[in-house]
Amino acid sequence: MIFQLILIFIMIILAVAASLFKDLINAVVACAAVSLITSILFYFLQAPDVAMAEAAIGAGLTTAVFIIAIRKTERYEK
Amino acid sequence: MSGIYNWMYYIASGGLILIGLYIVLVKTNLIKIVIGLNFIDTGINILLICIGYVRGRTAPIFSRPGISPANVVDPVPQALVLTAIVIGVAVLALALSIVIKVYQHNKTLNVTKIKGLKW
Amino acid sequence: MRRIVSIIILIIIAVGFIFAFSKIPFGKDKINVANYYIKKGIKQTGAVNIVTSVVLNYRGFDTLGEVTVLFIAAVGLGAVLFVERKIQKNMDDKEDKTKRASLILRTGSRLLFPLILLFGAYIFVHGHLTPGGGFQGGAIIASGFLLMYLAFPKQRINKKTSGLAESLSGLIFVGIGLLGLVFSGYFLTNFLPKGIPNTLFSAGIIPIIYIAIGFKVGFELTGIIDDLLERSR
Amino acid sequence: MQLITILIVAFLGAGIVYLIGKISGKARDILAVLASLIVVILVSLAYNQKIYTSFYPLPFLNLSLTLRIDPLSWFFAIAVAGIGFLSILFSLEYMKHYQKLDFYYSMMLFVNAGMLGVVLSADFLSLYIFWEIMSWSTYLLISYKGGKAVGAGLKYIVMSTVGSIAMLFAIVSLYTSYGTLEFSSLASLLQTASSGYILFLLIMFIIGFGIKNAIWPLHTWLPDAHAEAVSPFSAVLSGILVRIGIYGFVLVMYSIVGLNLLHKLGYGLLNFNYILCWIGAISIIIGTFIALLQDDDKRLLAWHAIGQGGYMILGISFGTTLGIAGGIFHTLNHCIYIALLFLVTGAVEYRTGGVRDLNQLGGLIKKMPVTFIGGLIGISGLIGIPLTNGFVSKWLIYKTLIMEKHPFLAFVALIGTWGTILSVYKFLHNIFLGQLPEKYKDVKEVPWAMRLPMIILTSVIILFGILPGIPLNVISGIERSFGIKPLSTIIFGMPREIGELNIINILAAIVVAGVFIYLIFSLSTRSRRVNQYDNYAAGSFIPKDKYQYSVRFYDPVYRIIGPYLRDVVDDFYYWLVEKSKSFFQGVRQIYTGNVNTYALYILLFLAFLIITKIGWGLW
Amino acid sequence: MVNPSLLIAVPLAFAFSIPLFGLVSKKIGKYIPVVALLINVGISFILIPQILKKPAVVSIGGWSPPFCINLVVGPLGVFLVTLISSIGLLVAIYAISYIKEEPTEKYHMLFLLLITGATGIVLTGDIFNLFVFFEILCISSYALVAYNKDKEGTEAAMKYLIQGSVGSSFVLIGIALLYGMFGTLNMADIASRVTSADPTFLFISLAFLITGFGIEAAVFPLNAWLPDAHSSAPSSISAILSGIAIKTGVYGVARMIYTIFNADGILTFIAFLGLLTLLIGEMSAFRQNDIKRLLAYSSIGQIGLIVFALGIATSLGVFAGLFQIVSHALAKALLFLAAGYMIYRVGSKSIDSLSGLGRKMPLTSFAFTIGSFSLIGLPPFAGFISKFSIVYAAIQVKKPIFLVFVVIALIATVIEAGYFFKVVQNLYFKEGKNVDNVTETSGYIIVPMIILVISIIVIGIHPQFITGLLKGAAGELLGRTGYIGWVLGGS
Repeated sequence: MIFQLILIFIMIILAVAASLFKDLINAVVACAAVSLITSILFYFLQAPDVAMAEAAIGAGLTTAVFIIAIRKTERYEK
Repeated sequence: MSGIYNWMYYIASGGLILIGLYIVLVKTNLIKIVIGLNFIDTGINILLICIGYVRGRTAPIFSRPGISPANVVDPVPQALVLTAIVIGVAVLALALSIVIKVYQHNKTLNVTKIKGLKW
Repeated sequence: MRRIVSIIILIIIAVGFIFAFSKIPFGKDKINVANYYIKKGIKQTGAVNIVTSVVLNYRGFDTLGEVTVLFIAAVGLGAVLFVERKIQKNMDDKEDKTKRASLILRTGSRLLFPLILLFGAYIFVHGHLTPGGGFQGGAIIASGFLLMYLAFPKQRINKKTSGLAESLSGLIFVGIGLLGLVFSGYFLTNFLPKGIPNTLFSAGIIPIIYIAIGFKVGFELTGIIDDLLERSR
Repeated sequence: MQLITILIVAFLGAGIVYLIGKISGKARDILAVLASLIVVILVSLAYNQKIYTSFYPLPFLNLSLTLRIDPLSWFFAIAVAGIGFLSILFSLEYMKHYQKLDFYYSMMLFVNAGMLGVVLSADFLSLYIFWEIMSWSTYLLISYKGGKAVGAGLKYIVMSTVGSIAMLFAIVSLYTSYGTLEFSSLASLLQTASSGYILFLLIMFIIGFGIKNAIWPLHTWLPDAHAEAVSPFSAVLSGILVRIGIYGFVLVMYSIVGLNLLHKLGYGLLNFNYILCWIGAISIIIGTFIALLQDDDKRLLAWHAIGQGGYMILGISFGTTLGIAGGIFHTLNHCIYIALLFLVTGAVEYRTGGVRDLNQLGGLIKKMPVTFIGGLIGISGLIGIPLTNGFVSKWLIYKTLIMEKHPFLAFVALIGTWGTILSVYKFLHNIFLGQLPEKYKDVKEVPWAMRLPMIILTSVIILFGILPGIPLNVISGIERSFGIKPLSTIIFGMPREIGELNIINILAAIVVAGVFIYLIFSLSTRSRRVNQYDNYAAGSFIPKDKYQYSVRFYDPVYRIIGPYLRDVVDDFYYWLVEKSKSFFQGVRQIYTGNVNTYALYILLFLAFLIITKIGWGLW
Repeated sequence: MVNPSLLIAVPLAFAFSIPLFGLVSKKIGKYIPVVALLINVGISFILIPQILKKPAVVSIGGWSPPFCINLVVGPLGVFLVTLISSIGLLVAIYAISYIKEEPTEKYHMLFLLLITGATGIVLTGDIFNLFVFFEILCISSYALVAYNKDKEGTEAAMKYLIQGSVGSSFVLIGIALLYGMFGTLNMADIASRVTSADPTFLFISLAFLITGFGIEAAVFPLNAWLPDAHSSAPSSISAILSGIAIKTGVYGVARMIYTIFNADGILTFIAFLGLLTLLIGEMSAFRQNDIKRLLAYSSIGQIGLIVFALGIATSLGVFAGLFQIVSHALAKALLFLAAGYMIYRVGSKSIDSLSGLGRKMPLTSFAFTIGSFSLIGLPPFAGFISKFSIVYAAIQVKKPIFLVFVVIALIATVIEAGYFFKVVQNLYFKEGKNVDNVTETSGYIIVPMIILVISIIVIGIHPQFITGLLKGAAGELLGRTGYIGWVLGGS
């Protein structure tokens, strides 16, 4: 229980951090971390299918797509 | 203390949704806004899953013997979330491609400067 | 100013959330319709993973829609980022030819790539038995390709073949649905024999559809990454 | 069946003419004339019949579209058909140089068909439908010439739309209250209605019909539209289309609401009739005196159309036998002479190359004698000189005013007539009399296809002036159908018991007066004809073309009354439009182009819904 | 009996197979949507008489309704499907030669999928399935708005996407809340249990759903995407978005309010919102000089009128609103198609540059004129019947507030008349500056416009063609117990 609470706390912190980072790559990494924690939470909530999907799609591919997009545009929020 | 345990997942999902909305409302960078949309999606997914969760039960997979049907969580939200995740990534990919195009045309990602269409 | 207004609005919405969530107690048994799936799922569909049977059978129509959404995203992305072939070629020529990934990455990914593909295939073939399924397997396959792109930036998949595979697997999905309509009068009916639960060849149309979805998702996600990498410079 | 045939011929004619025009111009012209002629014949065949048909059910609204013919509608139908036919005949030559003729003819027929539909319909829904068809086809025809006409057309259609929605509102409220829209059933059902409701209905209908009829505060579209439309259509527009508004007034006030209810509305000086007749009086004054200031001949006539409309309102607003007869008869007369006058200006335009400025014309009397006669008789009718039809109707109206003890209104009407005389004399003089400008030396009379309609209209004016019993007989039929004591008529006017009017007497008086005048002229010394240039002009040479003594005809009068006679209402409308334009511009600013703001709108909406529920307990 | 699930399966199969046909010949692709939608139109016309006799509930997968996704084909569904596939067919014909920008194959796929999404929305009886089809519709329209790949198109698509995604997220939140409360996703099942729940909770979920669908429906504070998207998309897509897509949003809102929640209290507010939308739309359109943006704002206005009529919530009011849906779909599709080709020929979107086209492109201008007359509500066109019915319905409820509303709505009509008449005058009665080389369209472009013109006139003159269907549809929206009975009665 405490473990989950800590995870949720970290997740919220990461999400807030993602909104504050000026470097978009950092923001995206924070976003990926949020996804990863979500995936773990899904596992705790007895949803292994969803956890797998979130890990593969949310944390993996989404991040890749974000990073490609940032490479094509600009890295720093102005 | 049990109050926090009952509410922590709701706080997680609601918090993610609200942070996402805040990003959409306030941040001017397009990629940030897309990140915000992604947060909203994630928040809703958590919401759906914890709606289906029943304390003390296991995943609805009967591959091992000894799992009684009365002892599993709701499978429907999990199915819905699978769908929602895929839809989310689809929207996200499309959004980023459009963002790339917008950047090519405007040379900026700042939405306050992309105002070719107004009134 | 905008910040303050936004925060006030968000607080109001948060209050709304609290009101709404307080009526849905966490962790209590609220299962209603799903009881039917849990109790009768294995008998009716032959899949021991109830989530899979819900995804592909009871709510198969949603999944068809979901596959369509992904398809639209892939197609739309291709349409938005489309560049005429001539211009494309010029861009490719201008690009730095010497760009290469490190040796370790190259060797490692050569080694890993087949394994990842195999893992993905395993996931979607066993979708009705274990956690996982077409989407997860497809995503894993796509991440394998992503790895290859990182290792070998110059190599590309054959767009034509992948496009054909996408549309063929989509057609298989719809086609199976239509076959169900022909055989039993309902679209997307599980018309094949259900087999013995908990074996690979069971659950009627579920594995077939999941394989189709696996291919489709895999190729579509790969295509999306490919389009993003290639088309838009 | 007969009525449906009329409408089918009218509408199909319009459609077919357009299609035929794509193949051959000649065939189109013939067909257009033919179609309008057939309509005239069909309508005249329906004389003195009483028909009521329901021709199109609308079950989802529990309604059916119906047509009827009774004296009132026949009276207006024949006017519509006749004027329509004559103006199409006139157009054959006049329009030759214009383009898009297929469109023109088709729309002319369409307008006619729409007007016929309005006057023949027996329920308000069909009336409204045909009314709208008439409005939009009119709008297309007004804007037909392009240039300034575009603005005129827009002004017309916007005001017309305002009128239509007022009418629609009244119609729908009638329907919800009584479940029917047929005139006859409404007439009986409305007898039990409260007078407040009746007043509301009347006001709505007066806005609706009054905008068409151009009564005073709603008149501003008319001068522009009349001036900018092509002349044959101006004849239709001013002659009959505008007067469909009078039809509406008469229909609503006497056929449906009825006299009994009408007299109950209001108290003392705020009586409904009284207010209406003052609106009429204001229209007279404003119309005729602004006409005096005009230099554009069509615009001058247009202002007269407003002024004469005031006379009609004045006539019908009293609801006495004489008054209604005078108002309706004046409508007919006005329709004849104003159409004639517009055709005359059309003829002049045709020969002079589109000149409408009165300061540049003059002396065309010898070149265009037929047109001159038309103009002369036309303005005589407009003034109301004895032996023309206008005399009879104006006489009826004056008589009403005096008999109803409204000397002040009578005085206003008289002043209006003075203004009319002054301004139309300017019209006649500046076009036909005086000095012929050099550039019009080669002007010829217009071709026969244009002469014929003018001749017909001229003779009708004289005919009705000498034998007013013919139309008055029909009008007394109309009054009988309203349930008012009908006007008793003889062929030369009216018998003694109502108020004697006998054209024979007047004729005799005129003959005597004519003899006197002749004697005076022949006995006095003869004046000598002098060449214009054969005179003394302070020793300076008179340039040939510069000197036009009719230029700025009433300049002293201008200087006196000009400043007071601005069209304040029009200014007010323009101010309103400008203000609303800038307001609309402001409203548009909410679409700022910033996507954050847009998202804020969305969340504001959501937050609004939530807070009203949680915080307020609404819904 | 044709199985209604074909209505979704057929276009989906055709859309998936376009790349396969592309192997045979590149040119086949553009005819595929026409074929698919022709089949759909055929099916829906076959269905109409059957459905009017007895509504059909078709389950997907073969289980009885609350346990699986089912299509509910009532009068409303079949009416909207017919409308969607007919308009879609006409626009598909138009697009055959209108779309020249590469990659056309992808355009036709996306187009067909958009139509499929709209069809699915109006047919499905499951709320999450509704969301999925809603996403199909939205995502394909995002991609299609950006299809031209120019500055405006991508910018509009970006704005549309952000607002649309927020909207779909809200829909999903609403669905999640509903599932949490009732444990079912079947709309009829939810509707039958809705009285047992806490009203505040219900209202919050309704608020999320209304906001979400309202974004697609372009109700006033939620419609900022619409002018951008409609004016920057390729004209065929503008026609579809304006003719069909926003109507499905309206359908969503109406379904939520009437059938699921039975929220009578909010209806007056909805009518007020409609009125506000109408006013804002017409006012913003008034000073536009960009023809497509003008049409887009006018769409907002018309949607306001539809929502207003639906908010009246008498059977006549709903009937009038549905009639307005038909007349607006026909007229606005026609206007966008006509304007699209004029823009293509002239090369500019400003209204001034269209002057004088009446001579050069007589048929197109004629079509435009008929469309705008119908939109203003002049007889004898379809728009007249709908406007008359709306005014009638609003006055008939005999509430003073609706009298005020209807007066304001009529004033907005005057504004609309003002700017449309101005455009028509521009086409016919003004001298064009550089339109000498412009020629009339032909073939695939003109056919759909002519069909639309004819149907506007025919429906205007003989509304009985559709009134029966519309009465049934209005009955379905208002009679929620009937709807619940169709779906759950058999179980």
